[in-house]
Amino acid sequence: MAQPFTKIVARNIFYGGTAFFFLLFLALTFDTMGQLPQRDNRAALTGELGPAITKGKLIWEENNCIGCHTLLGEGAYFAPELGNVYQRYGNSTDAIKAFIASRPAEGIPGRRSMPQFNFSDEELTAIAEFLKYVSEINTANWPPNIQG
Amino acid sequence: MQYQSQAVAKPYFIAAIALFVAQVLFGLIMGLQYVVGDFLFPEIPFNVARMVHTNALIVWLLMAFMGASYYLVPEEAETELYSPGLATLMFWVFLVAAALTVAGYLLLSYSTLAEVTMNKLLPTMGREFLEQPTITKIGIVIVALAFLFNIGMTILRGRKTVINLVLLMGLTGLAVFFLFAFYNPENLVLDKYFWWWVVHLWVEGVWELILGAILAFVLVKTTGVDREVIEKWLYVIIAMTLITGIIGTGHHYYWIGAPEYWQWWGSIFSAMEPIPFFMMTVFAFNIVNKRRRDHPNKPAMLWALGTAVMAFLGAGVWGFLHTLSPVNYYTHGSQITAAHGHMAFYGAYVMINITIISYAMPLLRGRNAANPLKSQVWEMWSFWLMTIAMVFITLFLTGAGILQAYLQRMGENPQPFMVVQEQISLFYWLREIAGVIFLIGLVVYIASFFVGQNDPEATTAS
Amino acid sequence: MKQLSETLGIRPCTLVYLVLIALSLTAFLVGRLGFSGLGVSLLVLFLALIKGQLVGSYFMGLGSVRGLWRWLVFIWLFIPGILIGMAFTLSYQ
Amino acid sequence: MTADRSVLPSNYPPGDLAIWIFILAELAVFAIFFAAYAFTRLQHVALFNEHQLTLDREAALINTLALITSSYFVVRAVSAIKVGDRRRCVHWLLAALSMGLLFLIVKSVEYVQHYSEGINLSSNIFYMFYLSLTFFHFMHVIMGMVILAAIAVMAARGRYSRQEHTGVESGASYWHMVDLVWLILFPLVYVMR
Repeated sequence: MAQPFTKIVARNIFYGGTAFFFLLFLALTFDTMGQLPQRDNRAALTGELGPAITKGKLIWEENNCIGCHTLLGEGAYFAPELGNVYQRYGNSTDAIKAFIASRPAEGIPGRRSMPQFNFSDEELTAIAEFLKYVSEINTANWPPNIQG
Repeated sequence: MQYQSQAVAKPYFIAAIALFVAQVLFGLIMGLQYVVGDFLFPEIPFNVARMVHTNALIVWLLMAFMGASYYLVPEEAETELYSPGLATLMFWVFLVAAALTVAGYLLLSYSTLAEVTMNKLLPTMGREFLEQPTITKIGIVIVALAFLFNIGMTILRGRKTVINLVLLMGLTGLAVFFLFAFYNPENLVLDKYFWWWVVHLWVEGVWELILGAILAFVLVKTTGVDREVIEKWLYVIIAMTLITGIIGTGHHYYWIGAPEYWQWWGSIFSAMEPIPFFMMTVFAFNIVNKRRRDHPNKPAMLWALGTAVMAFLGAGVWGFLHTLSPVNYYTHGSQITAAHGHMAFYGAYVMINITIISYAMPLLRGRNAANPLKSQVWEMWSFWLMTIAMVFITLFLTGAGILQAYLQRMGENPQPFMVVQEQISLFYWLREIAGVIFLIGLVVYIASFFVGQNDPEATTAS
Repeated sequence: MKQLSETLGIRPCTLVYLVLIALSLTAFLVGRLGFSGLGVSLLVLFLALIKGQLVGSYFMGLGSVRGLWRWLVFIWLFIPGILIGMAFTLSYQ
Repeated sequence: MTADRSVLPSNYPPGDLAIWIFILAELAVFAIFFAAYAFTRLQHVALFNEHQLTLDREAALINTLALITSSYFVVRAVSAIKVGDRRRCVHWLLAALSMGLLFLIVKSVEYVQHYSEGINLSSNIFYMFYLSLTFFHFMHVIMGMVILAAIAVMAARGRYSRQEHTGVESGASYWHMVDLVWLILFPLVYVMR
């Protein structure tokens, strides 16, 4: 006698399994949302520098920084990780600002170079504060070392 | 071609291939910029080339999915398309929107593009793969809704096969999860958490339903195996895909600020993600072995089997390589990720789209079943050129990634990013050479549409 | 006649049910009375594997199946069982 | 014909192949989870031993007995439909469902207790495993009950007979799997130390 194997059962397992695991995913997401306040450094967003950080994120997005860099490991792999750049630059927002401001407009012959974005000082501060905020997110000790 | 309205698929397929060419060309530019840092700087900076590369990929895959749907849904439903006019109109809307967006990327600076398109009203730009201006995103939603309406109405009034239903579920999921592209909170962790609901739940979720449906359709048509058998295995495979893939999203939540239990949930479930791909490979080969006839369109069969194998290798094996959290700790955001991305996208989604194009195009061009022999030979050459080139691209990037992880993250003296990049440049050169071969394969593929067109159509001996 | 064979068919399962209850109570008492130590842990694990095998063979009906399916539950119990046993043994080193 | 099958060894397990593929996948996940628990415990023996004592073993025992009993009831339901006794099949399935419900209630009480103590997935690695494993299993009990309920309804509507009862066997196999997993989970998480 052959093993019974019907389309109806296969279909029900597809629907049932999908619903089951999606609900489980929603349950875990619900728990995650409850835990994030302890991890995601959201206090910084409501603090004194909150508006600067928000503006920094917008500048980060509107200049497509993710098109070359990674941030917490996500993005392009052409330029260094920036999730911990604040620590790499000696816990200094000024060092970050100085680096961005000093990029040569015509690039560096033969080498990868960051474009010159001609940011104002206020914009530079916003980006640096955004990167500082990111560096204080609890990322389970990633990256493994300061080099990112 | 059994229904007149299936013809609307043709422009979609042609535009998809054109965008595929653009994608590969910009890929080569990026590949060269990896080793010749100032190439085309500052005219086309790396980030712009990358945007064109990835966005062209996404748009052409979507175009081809739509073309595939317009082709196979009427045939499955055994009725004409609900509105061929709407389908053609949406084609032009989509194409113009895509062209304008790419022109915007290339001609304007990204910040100017953001300003012109009023990103500040609803900031959604500047996130990986979702770089499109908000207005383009809204356009995509409109096109997707019109498309779903058209397809849905066709299915509603026709025969409701499993292939059509699974395809419709996949396409609906695609549209629904894209809505998370409009959610961009200032809190970076939340931003990233739900960004993956678009990206992961697309490529490791609903897109696989589309893939499964298209593959099943081509197998039903080319092998003559009983539809009942193919459909029940389709259900089992997509069930396994979603069972492992939904919680598998957790493998993106290890290091972005989410709670640490995701390291366990993500590792365990994504370790099982190769299973559905393996099942798909076994399934495809079994069905082809059980074939009741020899279809004269050999390349379509080759692409179908190629999809099953390469999706397993790229998405399954290369995904598993770095999905366990202790491994991912060192490989996250390295060239390993790029290696996996390349082979998975090529193996799963590029190849399935070429499969349906390969099957449908001869029919759309008025042939009985297949292209002339010479054209088929060229197409099969292109298959091997592109596939082998992609295998080597993946291998070289994997080599680069292993070295990168070791030198930058594991060794005694971790070295800075740029220093490491210099040391692994040999791999990037090799990758670029493989990329050129890929381009040659693509040229051969396009040539296969033109060679031997006046020869008689290929037939099988049987 | 058929009726009889079916009635007989349930009797081993009833017996298995009683054994499962007894083994569960044993495992519970071991925990309750505060027994601990490697030997006790491994005994509890062993009893659990026996219970699993009984469920597989009699309740799931794999005991009367030929081929690889017959061993499904056994293999499923065996591999984690060995790993768990190993990990607990190591934890006493 | 039916009698032959119960005497002669068969080549296939009872129920639909699709449900067995599903069962295999589920068992694989649990097996990995169990091994992960055991080896993670190895690095945190004191922590695991300490917090294991906060679990309610009486509740777990009640749940073990509930699941074994319900599994046995399902065996009776299958055996009833095999002789074509639909009414008794439905009754046994309802009895099994009530045992499942008992499990859900007891486990929920435990969860409420943990919740009021502020224990969650992020409290520590032991509770992470304890809650993950038991909650994942908890959801399987719900899933199994949905399947059993659907089968009970269809049995009541006369969908199954002495000749054709694959659906009952499929559901029964899934439910036994849920029971089987708990039989390992219970000693591993609650008792072994």
